[in-house]
Amino acid sequence: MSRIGVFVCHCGMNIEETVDTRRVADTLKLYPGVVHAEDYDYMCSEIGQQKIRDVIVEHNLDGVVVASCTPAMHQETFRNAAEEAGLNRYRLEVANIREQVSWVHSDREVATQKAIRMARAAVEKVRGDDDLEAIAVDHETRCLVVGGGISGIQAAIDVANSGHKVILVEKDPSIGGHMAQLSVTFPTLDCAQCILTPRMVEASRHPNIELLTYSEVVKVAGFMGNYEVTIRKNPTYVDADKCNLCDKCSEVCPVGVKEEFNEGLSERKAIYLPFEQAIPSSYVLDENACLGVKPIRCGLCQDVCDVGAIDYDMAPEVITEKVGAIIVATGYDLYDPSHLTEYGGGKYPDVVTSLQFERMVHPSGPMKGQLRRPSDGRSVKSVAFVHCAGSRDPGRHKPYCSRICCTYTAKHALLFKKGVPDGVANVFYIDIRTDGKGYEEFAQGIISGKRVRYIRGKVAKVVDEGDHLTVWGADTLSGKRMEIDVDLVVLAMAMVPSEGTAELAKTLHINVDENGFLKEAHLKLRPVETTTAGVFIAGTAQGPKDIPDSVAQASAAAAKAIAILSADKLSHSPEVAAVDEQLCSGCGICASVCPYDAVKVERSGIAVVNEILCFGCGVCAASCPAGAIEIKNERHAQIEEMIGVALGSEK
Amino acid sequence: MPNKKTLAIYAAGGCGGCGQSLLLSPNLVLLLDRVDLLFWASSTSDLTDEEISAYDDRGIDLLIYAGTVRGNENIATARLLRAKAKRVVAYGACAHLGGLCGLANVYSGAQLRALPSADGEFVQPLSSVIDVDYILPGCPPPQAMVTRMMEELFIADVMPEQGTVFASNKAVCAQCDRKHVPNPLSSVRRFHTAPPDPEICLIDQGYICLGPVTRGGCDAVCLKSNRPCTGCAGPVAGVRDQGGAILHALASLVSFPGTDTEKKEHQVLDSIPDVIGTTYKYSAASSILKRRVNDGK
Amino acid sequence: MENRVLDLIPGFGEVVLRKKAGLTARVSVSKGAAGFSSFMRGRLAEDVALYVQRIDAHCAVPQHLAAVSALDRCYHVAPPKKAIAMRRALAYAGFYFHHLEELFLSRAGGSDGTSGLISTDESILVGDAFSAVTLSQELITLLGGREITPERGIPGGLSSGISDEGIDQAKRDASQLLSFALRAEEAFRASGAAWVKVQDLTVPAYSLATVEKDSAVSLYDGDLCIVDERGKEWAKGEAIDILPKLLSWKEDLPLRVGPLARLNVGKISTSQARSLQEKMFDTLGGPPLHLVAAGHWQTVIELVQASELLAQALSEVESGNSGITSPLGKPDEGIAAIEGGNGTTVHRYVLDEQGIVQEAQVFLPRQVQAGSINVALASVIGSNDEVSETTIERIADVIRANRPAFVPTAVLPLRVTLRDEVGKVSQEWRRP
Amino acid sequence: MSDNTVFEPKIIAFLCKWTTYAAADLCGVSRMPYPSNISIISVNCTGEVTADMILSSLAKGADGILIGGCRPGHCRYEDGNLKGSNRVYLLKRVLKEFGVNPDRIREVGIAGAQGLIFQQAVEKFTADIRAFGPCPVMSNA
Repeated sequence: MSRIGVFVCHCGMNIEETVDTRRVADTLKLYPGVVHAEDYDYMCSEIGQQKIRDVIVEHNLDGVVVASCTPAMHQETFRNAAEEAGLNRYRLEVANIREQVSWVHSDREVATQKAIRMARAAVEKVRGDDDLEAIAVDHETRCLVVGGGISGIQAAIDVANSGHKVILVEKDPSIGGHMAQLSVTFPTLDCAQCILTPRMVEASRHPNIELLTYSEVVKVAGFMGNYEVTIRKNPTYVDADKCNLCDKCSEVCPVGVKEEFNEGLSERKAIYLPFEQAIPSSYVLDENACLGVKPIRCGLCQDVCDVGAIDYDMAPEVITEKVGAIIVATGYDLYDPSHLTEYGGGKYPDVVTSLQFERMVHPSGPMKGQLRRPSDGRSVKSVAFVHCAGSRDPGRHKPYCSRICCTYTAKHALLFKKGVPDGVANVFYIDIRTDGKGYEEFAQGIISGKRVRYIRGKVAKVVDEGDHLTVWGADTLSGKRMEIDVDLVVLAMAMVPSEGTAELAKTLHINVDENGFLKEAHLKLRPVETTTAGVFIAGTAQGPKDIPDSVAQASAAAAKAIAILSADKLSHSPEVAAVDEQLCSGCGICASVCPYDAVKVERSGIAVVNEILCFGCGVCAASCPAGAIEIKNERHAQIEEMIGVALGSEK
Repeated sequence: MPNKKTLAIYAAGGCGGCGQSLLLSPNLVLLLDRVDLLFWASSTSDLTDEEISAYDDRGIDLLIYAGTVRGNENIATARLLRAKAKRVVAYGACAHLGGLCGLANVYSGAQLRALPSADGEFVQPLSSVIDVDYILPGCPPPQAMVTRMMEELFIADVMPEQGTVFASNKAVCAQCDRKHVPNPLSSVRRFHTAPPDPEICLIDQGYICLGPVTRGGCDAVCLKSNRPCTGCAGPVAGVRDQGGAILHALASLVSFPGTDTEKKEHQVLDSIPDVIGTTYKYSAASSILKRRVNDGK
Repeated sequence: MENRVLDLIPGFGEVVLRKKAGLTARVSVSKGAAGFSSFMRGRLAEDVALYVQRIDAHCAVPQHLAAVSALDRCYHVAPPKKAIAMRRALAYAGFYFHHLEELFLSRAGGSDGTSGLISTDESILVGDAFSAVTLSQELITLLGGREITPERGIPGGLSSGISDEGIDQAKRDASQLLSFALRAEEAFRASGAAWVKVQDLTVPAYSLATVEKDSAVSLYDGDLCIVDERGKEWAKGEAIDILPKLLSWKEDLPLRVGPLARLNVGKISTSQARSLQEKMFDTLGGPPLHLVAAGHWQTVIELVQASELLAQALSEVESGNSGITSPLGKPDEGIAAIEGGNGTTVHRYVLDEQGIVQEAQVFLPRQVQAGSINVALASVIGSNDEVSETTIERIADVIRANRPAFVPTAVLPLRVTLRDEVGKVSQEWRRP
Repeated sequence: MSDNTVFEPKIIAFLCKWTTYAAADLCGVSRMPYPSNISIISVNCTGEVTADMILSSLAKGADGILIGGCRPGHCRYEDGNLKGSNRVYLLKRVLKEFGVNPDRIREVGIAGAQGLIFQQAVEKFTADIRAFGPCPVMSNA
């Protein structure tokens, strides 16, 4: 007969307000197998936990039920307490009577009855629990970083500096990400390349970092500490060591396409250098743009390359690497401007995105810093900057605020005035959100300087009149409707997850939130972790943020990864599948349904579980026609008992 | 020899197969001279309740009950026999699971004019009417199991513990020597279209076989004549609902690569014909749902 | 075609209660009750044989073979010669086993009140009888894949073949069965024959049996032949043509099937059995012969006939799993008949295109059952004065036990009327 | 059934602890009430729910069974949710043959962040089951 202790938590008033916890405890006291039951204000407090420890020792308990908040909150806390008192931590179950009872049912009698049923169900589960020991697991000591923007680079460097090997995988031909495109960065107006390039070089030269650019993660198998990652390295058709950046190949190349680095404002050849500071610094042949390498249709670039760096026979290469932890820092893209039809986004050539404006003002940009209208090339005398282009618009576009646009738009206005002192800069804004360190002072400096007209109001429409654009807006402070003619309109576009984030999340078995950004394990307490142990996230892939936050998250993720990589042994949850040899007939159905190949039928004709590979999902248990394989402490008999009690059939 | 154990064999409305499986047993002759056979009767009126009640309570050391339990008459006789017997064996699929006749519990109303209403009308396993001490599964019970029952009940000096099932706890697959060719169930094939490859597991070839969910101990005799196991020995120890268990296993094997494959997978699932007749052939009456109800739709 | 099995047996259900001043009780099962057809609707073609042989396992082999033959016709397919040879051998082994049970072992339920004619007092035979039972079942297993209820029959042929060692074993068993049959016939002639001669129960009737092309009696399949009480052929032809005549039987005399019917319908084709039969005719006269007890002598003779036919069939059986099925056509209706120990059994099935059963009829014109049903009814009705609900249920049980085709029927709607000798209804019970 | 005349259905819910169970918690955190007829049992994956569990829930008095897992393609364990829904699909055929209304089992795909959708799903399902009336399976247990 089991000796179970039940503790019913008030959670201050959160539970007590609709659940009579005293009555729950008193009722449970009479339940078969329960030798002790009490209610208390805060079970998660030190006093509450001490009650658990004391009762375990005093009554020699072999099981504990805590009826309190969701297990996701404090199951570990209570299990730690129980373990300290000598009870096996897996013999403690939590009954969720807060989030799933007191907070959602107002009738006190109904809530109390339901809490009793839920507590009884937890007792039935505990009754069937066995002692389980965590499984010690060896693990790999290398780390995979996906995404070579500033977050990926920072994370890679931190992990490498801790002595662990890193594989940095970047989809584009060069690392650097969107930061490489920026002109100067707020609030210090440091030139983006000046602060980014050293980090890129450090990453490329770091003995512990293996750089895989122009590559993608295709498949990830395994679990924390023992991931097997399949990576596809796309061919650049240029040998980076030989290429001396002489640019002859690019000159002769007959094909021109829109240059991604300049956000389509300029053209590049099929064979091109991504940008001056590209790492690896080598030309790349874009297979899709090229007239054809297999079979060779042109071949001019190879002819002129006097160092023989161009090799059309390069083939895609698929490699698998074993790593212990994974950091995902795949960054952001801008929301597609063509969604903003009212502004003529993507249609009017002189309505540009914030990143395009960065390239336009950049000294080595497509216009060498001389602002000209993309349509007719006339120099820009007047600009309208539009805040929240696609952001804070739950009805039609993105509901969230992209955080950095207010500050960078102030910077854009400043740069415009520096380039065109007598130019007219209008900024249409709803609010000024400058939440970073030094951001408010930076923006107010520009706003109060009166050289930039800040107009509080959302732009209604932009019309392309050919030689100029007319911006229809309103000044909500003066209440006046406004129509302003400008040469250029800059949209501060919303930030969205970079292309391919959803597929990668699926490959890594991590979730994305309703806006497609990678979903953190806990919004407040575990921002860089995911629900998949061993997979961490950092930077704008997790949500819009500025460079300082991205770098901070990168280092945080690196620290989490290092904790795994440097542990001598990892512990794997013991709540895995187990086979009853008396029942198993070796039919092999469990082996064929297991998504992790964690169970095999041995020659002996019995199925054997490789506990290290098993995630405890239970698919095998529900497929086994003989009920011979079950998840420890989640056996069918336990769940059947819970069903009966949860339905209120008297025990 | 202490006075002999008394044995009685009662065949309720079965098909006679169980009786033959007893007759066939090589140690039947051996059995007959070790026991005092009180009667070997059937429900067709040559053994009246009065005659049964003449025996003193628990006077029959061992009673073998074969055949279905349907109708208040069967129930009354079963209860009477229980009172008279020390130990009762549920012999054969009808007594153990309700057998083929149990499928009559699941007729759709339209098929049978008068849907059985009164409780007694439904076929029930013997164990839901009286306490059963031992079970000899099978339809009819294969000789391997009959022999084991006779050895454990009559030849061994100590009676087996109550609840013993004279079959393996493991599924038929443990005794079936067909090879496995792992592939997902991409289409359900019928036996009469093309006889399967006798060397390879039937499920791996897309045929429906209840081997994995059914108790072994029959040396997979049907598999050895290239026919599927139809589940006559009832579910293995770890399973409560035989049909549900095999359907769950088969559903888990249906998977197509790629995305939104639901329609293709449902087509495969729909192509499992006569789902009750195939997976609850003998155990409809002892399934969790037991019988057809009228749920207003 | 509804299942009008009962109506084939004239006089079924007519019970004369002499004790109760000439009251007669007439029991009939109303039309909708055909349990078997509604039980089978929706089942799979390849499962039909499995269901049918488990509804009356006493004649499991003939039911199994009748089902697959009828299904062959549903699929418009003729199984390959190799499969037919094995089916034929299986039929004879099944026939032999059935007669063993009739003659030697008290069959649960006592078929026609004479169970175990050569009962265990003929000591020389009792040990051999049991080993003959085992041998015949071993043959059924070797040929049919499983004891008691064979497995191998599928539409179009067989699911698996027999090995060479299997054939040799079968031949050895068959020769032992033949020698046992001869000794059993000799023992019967020594004591049983005298008992038969003194019996006076003679029931003139028409006779139905299956015949080969040369109109010798077949113990497997063939045309159906009906002769009148004088032994003159009344009808002969394919099962599909004869079945309507059976179902609309209007002759004044009843129709008999089984051993007594077979001896009236045709000669025995095998030498030893034929000469033993001629000895019987010398003693009893005939054919035709309507002495009911003669059926038992014929049964013993048929043990010999079956053994001889079995040896012939085994000589044509080939080993191996290949070439034992023919490709199937598109299924619809199929009718076939097989001669079982107790008489001809006719199966009719209608399948849809997917091979799902739409209609199923099993005609068991087993005249031999009428006697036991009437005996059982008399004991049920006669034993207590008024007829109560339990009596109705006892009647249903009696019918179900003796008319196994109704076993799956969950409910057996019955009408029982008690008439006085003038024919006026004195009591009636009805159960929906 | 409680004594008053209004039929209060009993509903068992098998919720995948990674998604729908988390959505239920979020429902609580946001104080979004829903009918109390539902009793929630956490499972690692809807692919863990067996036929015995579903059928015995009906036999133990459940009038409705809600199975909450991930949407296709989002299962933490590859395709546990798809296996689960294939099984339920087949089990519904069994229920129909046994005369039980197959709509008494309902599958929902709810992500961890969709508390509102969970609330609406529970309200709708409870109302539908109330309309179906008590499940007759229990009476022949």
